[in-house]
Amino acid sequence: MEAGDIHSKSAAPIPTDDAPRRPVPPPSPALKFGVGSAVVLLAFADLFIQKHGSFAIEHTPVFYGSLAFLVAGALIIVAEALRHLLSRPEDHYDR
Amino acid sequence: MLGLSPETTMLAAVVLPFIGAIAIAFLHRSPNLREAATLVTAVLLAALVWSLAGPVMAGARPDVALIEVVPGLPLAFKVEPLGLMFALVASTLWIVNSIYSIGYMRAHDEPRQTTFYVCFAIALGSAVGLAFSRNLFTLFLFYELLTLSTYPLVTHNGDRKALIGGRIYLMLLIGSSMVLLLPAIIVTAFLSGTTEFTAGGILPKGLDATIVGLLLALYAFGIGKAALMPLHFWLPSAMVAPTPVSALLHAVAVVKAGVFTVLKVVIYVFGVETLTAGGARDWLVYFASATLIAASLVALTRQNLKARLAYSTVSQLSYVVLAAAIATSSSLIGGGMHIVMHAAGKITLFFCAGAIYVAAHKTEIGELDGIGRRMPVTMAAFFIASLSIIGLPPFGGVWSKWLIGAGALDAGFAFVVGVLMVSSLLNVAYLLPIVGRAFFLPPKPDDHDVHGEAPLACLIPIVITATLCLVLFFAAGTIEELLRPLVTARPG
Amino acid sequence: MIGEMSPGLILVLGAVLVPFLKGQARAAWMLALPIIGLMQLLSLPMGDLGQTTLAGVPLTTMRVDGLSWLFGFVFLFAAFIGILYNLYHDDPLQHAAGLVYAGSAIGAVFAGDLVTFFLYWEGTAIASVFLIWASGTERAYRAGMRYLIIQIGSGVILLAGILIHHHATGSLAFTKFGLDAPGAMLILLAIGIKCAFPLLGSWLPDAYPQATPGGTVLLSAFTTKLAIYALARAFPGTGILIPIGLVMAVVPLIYAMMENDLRRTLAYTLNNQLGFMVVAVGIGTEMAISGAAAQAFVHVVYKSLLFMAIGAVLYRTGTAEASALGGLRATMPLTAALCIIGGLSIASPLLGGFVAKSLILSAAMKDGYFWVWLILLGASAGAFVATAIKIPYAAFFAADSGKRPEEAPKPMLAAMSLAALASLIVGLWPSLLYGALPFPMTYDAYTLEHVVTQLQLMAFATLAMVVMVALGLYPFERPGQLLGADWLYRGLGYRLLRWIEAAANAAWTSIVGGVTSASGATVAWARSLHGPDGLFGRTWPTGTMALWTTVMLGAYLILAFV
Amino acid sequence: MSALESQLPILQVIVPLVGAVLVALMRGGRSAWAVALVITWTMPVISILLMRKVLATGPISYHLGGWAPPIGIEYRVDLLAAFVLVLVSVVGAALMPFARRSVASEIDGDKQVWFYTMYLLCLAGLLGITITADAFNLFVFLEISSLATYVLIALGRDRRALLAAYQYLIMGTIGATFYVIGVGLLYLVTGSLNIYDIASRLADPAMQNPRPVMAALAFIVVGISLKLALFPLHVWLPGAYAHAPSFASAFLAGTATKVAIYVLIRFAFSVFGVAISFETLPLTEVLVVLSLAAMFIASIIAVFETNLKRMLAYSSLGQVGYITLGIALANTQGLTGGIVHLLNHALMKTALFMALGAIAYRLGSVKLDAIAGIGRRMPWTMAVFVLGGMALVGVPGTAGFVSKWYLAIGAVEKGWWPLVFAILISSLIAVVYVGRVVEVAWFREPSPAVEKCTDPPLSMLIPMLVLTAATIYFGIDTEASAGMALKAAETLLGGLK
Repeated sequence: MEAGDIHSKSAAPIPTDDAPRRPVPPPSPALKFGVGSAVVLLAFADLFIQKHGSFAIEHTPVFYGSLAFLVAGALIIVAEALRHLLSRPEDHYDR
Repeated sequence: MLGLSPETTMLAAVVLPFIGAIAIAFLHRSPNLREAATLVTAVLLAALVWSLAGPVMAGARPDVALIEVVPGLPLAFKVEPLGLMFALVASTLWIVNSIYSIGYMRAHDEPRQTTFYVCFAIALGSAVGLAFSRNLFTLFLFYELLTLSTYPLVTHNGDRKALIGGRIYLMLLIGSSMVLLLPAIIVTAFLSGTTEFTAGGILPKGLDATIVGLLLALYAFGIGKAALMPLHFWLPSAMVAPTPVSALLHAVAVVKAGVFTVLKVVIYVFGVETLTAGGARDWLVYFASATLIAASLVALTRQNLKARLAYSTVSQLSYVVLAAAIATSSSLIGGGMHIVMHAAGKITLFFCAGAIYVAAHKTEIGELDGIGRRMPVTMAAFFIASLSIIGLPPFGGVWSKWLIGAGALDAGFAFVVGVLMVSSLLNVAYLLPIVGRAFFLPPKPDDHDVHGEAPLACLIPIVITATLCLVLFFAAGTIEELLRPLVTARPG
Repeated sequence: MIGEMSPGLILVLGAVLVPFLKGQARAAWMLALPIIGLMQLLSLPMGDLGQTTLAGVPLTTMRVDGLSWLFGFVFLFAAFIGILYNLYHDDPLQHAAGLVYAGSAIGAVFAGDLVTFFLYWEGTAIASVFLIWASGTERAYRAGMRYLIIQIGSGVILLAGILIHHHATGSLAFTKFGLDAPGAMLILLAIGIKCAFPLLGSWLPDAYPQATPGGTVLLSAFTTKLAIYALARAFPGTGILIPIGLVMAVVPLIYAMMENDLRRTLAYTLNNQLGFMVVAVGIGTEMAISGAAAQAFVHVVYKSLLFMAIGAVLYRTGTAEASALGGLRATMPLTAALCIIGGLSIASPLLGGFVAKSLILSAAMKDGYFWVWLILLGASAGAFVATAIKIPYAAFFAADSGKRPEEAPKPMLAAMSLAALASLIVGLWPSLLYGALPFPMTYDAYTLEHVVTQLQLMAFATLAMVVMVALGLYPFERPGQLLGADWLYRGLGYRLLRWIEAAANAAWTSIVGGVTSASGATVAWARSLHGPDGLFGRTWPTGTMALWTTVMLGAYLILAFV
Repeated sequence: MSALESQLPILQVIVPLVGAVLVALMRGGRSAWAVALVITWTMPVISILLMRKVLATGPISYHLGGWAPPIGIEYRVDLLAAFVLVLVSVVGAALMPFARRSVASEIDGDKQVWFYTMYLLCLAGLLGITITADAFNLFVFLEISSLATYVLIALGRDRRALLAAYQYLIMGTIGATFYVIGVGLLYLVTGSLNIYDIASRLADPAMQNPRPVMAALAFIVVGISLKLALFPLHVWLPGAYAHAPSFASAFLAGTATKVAIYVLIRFAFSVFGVAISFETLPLTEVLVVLSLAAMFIASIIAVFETNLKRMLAYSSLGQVGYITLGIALANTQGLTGGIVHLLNHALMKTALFMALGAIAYRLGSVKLDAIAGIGRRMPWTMAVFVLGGMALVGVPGTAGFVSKWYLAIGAVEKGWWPLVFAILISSLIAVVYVGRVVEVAWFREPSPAVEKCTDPPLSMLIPMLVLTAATIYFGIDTEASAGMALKAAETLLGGLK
């Protein structure tokens, strides 16, 4: 393939927010189970390990896990919200 | 060389091109012999000038007065480092340019080639004479001769556009030199009783700063060849000339004669102390900076390749004027060095423009998409020269900018550093798109030209001068060493 | 071996031969260059080497110490895998540019003085733009131009800073500056541009996605890490860097999540990871600096790996947009696996990121930067989502795009495998890395506490993703251009420029018109007076002349007698 | 030899007078030309010998018929006079080779003898004006040269030549009359006609400001101003030069006005002295204004002129402005500039008119439109034109530059800075009118008539080239031109103050 072809866009119109999305498969049961058990296991393990950190908050049970869950969730929600605000058509600056 | 004394060598170097011009004129029936005469003259001239390099670097200052035209105004020659450097640049590049001219003129089957080569030789002789002038009068003589001898070259094409370009060229250059430069020289002669270039300057000490400033203005604008705005018009107008003319004369000999004169006047007529006392030159620092930026901005808007290069030249010339105005050790050396660095870079760019014209008959930047695939060597050279002009490593231009910037700080003009920065960016913005588009974008859909590189006689000079840009990066130390006496020699 | 020449110069000079070689010979030559460079590096003693003078400026072209050695080493490694990866194409220009680019970055790392550093710094700017332009599209050309201006802008600002520094101190040594050192602000600004500081880093997501697939791999490895090196060299312990780094660690993450183009997503997460390093430099303790270096080292490896994987996808499918990809694991399993390794490398035990990032967190904790620590911790969870999960998920899983491309070409696979291997080696034997740090240390990454908490972080972040997917809140990407700081120049600035241009043009036209009409009028006036029919030009009747003679006589007499 | 040497002053005048008679006896144009050639070529010999003698021993005083002044007529050759004598005789001689073909082509055979006769008479008159120290004798020579000039002009092919000659006749007569009135007044006051005698009598403090002296000065200055075509008394000149035969134009342009200027200098400095001329009568101010007017107005007219001879004529008026400006400055440098420009302008303008003569010889026209493309057909001729043009502009390396340098320095010494710019800006106008010709001659396509042209025969070409070479030479080695002028100026200002 020529390097020049890489960016050539198909003639199809650029999808917009209203265009139908391709169906996203739901998380597979195996994945759900795997993640679920890992979470439970690690939360449980958290209770038994000794923390050496100097910040008190670190000693809160399942601190790392909850922080990660909150951050990840918030990130996705904030991003989705902001995207509506900040997204412009791809040729925005070329017009 | 040939066991000649430096004095004889110097005079021979001044006279040789004129003899060459006569020889060329007489050989007009045989193009081969005529071109051979050009080349031989060029090579001999360069050999003569180069043979002066050793003695001058060792401290010799060959000095000959021929005849006293008016009491106190002798026709006299003297080689000092700055002049030697300018002569070296002009004479060396003339060899390369001659090869290129032969390729270009033949490929184009241009008319009036004899006139072309004759005028070229005279112009070079004038440049060398100017470089070796011992006083303002001699310099002025060759300055005017340079204008007059290049006029037929500008109007070479003979069409209406060439005529108008020629008119502007002549009126602006002769006009500025007659109405401003000559009075400046007269005033100088009147005030100091001499026009001899002397280390430390000849103007009487303790002159009022306003008068010094005004006199500087007469010089700065009177030396129209330095293309300080608003007297820069002639340069873009002169681009109607065939490309070899634009390359050597309007990128090297003529314009460099201008800025060389500015440097020379600053160093040897005003003297750094007189010039800087009371801020007499401050206005020129601002003015040159403004020209520098403005010309770059105009260059951005020019879609004709040679026009863009012309405005780029205007801008680059202001570097030297700026350096002269700043007038510190570093900046003066940097300004002198910039003459060399820009010469190598800009002549390459013009060579490339000419090669493109010869091979593809294209003059507009918009037509150059994809041309790098057909003319890789030419465009690679264009790229290298662009980098040198911008002031990027590993090419010569970086050092002169460094020195000018350092000098500006020494003189307390910190803003000049900002000007240099902005200018570099503007250079990038107007030069590198050409390279980027040439190499990486597909040709325009309506472009079905099939062509390769320009003839070898055009290509070889391009490669040589592009290589020179690289060599100069490493040779900057030698140039610095050559120019060092300009700022260390104190009036004895 | 080859005197005291910088390994970077070996690559730069070697690039000159590239256009003249073909096929296997070229491949061999190019691959040999970083190896020769590495041998050169290994053969050199520590200290200031390669001293010379150019244009009257004394230069130290080669300084080997802990910091430069580590960066030089990883750059050589990145150059090697980058070259290997790039063997999929046959464009000598791109190859040469890549070598010059990598070589310049390496040269800059070993620069012992500011001028040498500047020279190489500009070299990286110039060479790298070719990797963008090589895509050969109008968009890539424009992005490249913007990139170039900004990069060279950084260079000239650096130069200005150096000039001022030199003017004030007379020194050109490239060592630690305080912020109050003359010119230091400018130097910091220059580095900040290349380091993609907030508001200064728009070039990164703007340009990287426009480069060729292989070009981005090289781009991602050098420029920003060189900037981190420079920061670590010149501004360790500069407090202002901490907030700057924190913003970098957080804000780009949100953009990464929003972004549809996976290479751009990677560019944003790259920016986020740079934030960690900037914070570390800002903290400035031995441990923090070591952490920054270690993080840079590991980051070069795994970010290259990710860019390589997405590059392979782009190469095979022609797109890197999340909305157009998905389900590629079916036919590109190796790429998918390597991509996942790359993603996991950011945090997972056994892989590089695990052993490096914890140094920074520990350093923050050790000095009591609570909020810094907390934010970085959160940011690393976010980075895990945006990098380790989003990238592989969007490309290889998610909604099936129906695309069934071939597996990546062999050189790509080989390069990716090498990177993965490197990550694994560092992960397995962290002491190798720790021993090579600027302040060598023994640090035990594999405590139970660390492993568990880190795994917790990963697992809970994954859980959040799974929940979101299940709820249908993710993925949500759509093609589009996200407004960022580049709006300032691409939008506002551009319009301003157009307006100024129009105004200048109008002014110019009126000036030219005015001058033209004025001079026309002057000539007409002169002609009316002096032309053949004008007052002065026509032949006066004899009587008029006689009259004038009388007038003159009268005038003289009056003057004489009055 | 020494007997002959002591008679040189009279020979300078007598030889052309006798020559005129000899020529009149000739039958054909060719033999007339040959005799005239011999006569004119002896002129420079005499004048140069005189010059050498002046340089060696100081001013020569020659008493006509042995009668001592103030009763007898004195011929007196000082440096300035010698300078002008050389100028006139050299130009007159240099032109002669050019004359044969040019005159033959423009003047009918039987009138050629007449033409050469008049030419020699005119030459004799001009030399006589220069050499005589007797104010009335000067008037006689003035009339001789003027009358001869009217005829020379009237012999032009063009019918308008007659009209021009007639106009010149009237104006010239007015001028001569004014002059003679002035001399009469002087005689009444001083009782002498010998100008040096008059000068010494006027130097008496009692004589400083009597009204008749002032009136005499006014009459003489106006009369001479007419002869030298000072603005606004110049209008007779363009027509006269334009319609005269080419040879006559070249000769008159080079010499006639120069001699008139010489007379002005002589009276202003030697007779009345600086005190009367420039202090009692504000000659400086008047002359500066008129000179500037000439420099600009006449030069601009030249820009719009399409007949090249007229163009050069107007250019001459402008150049006369420079010379009178030098006189007006009345300081050493300025006066030197004026005097040296007498020579320099004579050389360049004669060469230029000869170039036009050559074009007229080949093409039959000197209209701007007609010469389109001629540069490639008559390269040498146009080269002469271009170099002459450059000298008019004052390009360094040409004689024109030297004159302007002195003038400018003179202006600076007087503290009149703006004048420097005026001098140089007016030179730029010359760039325009010369450049216009160059453009047409080189860049237009030649017409069929022009296609057939070639450079003129060597007999015409060589004189032009010689004068052009002299123009260049005196731009570089100025010992013989500006050096002399400087000494003359010093004498004029210092000797008789």
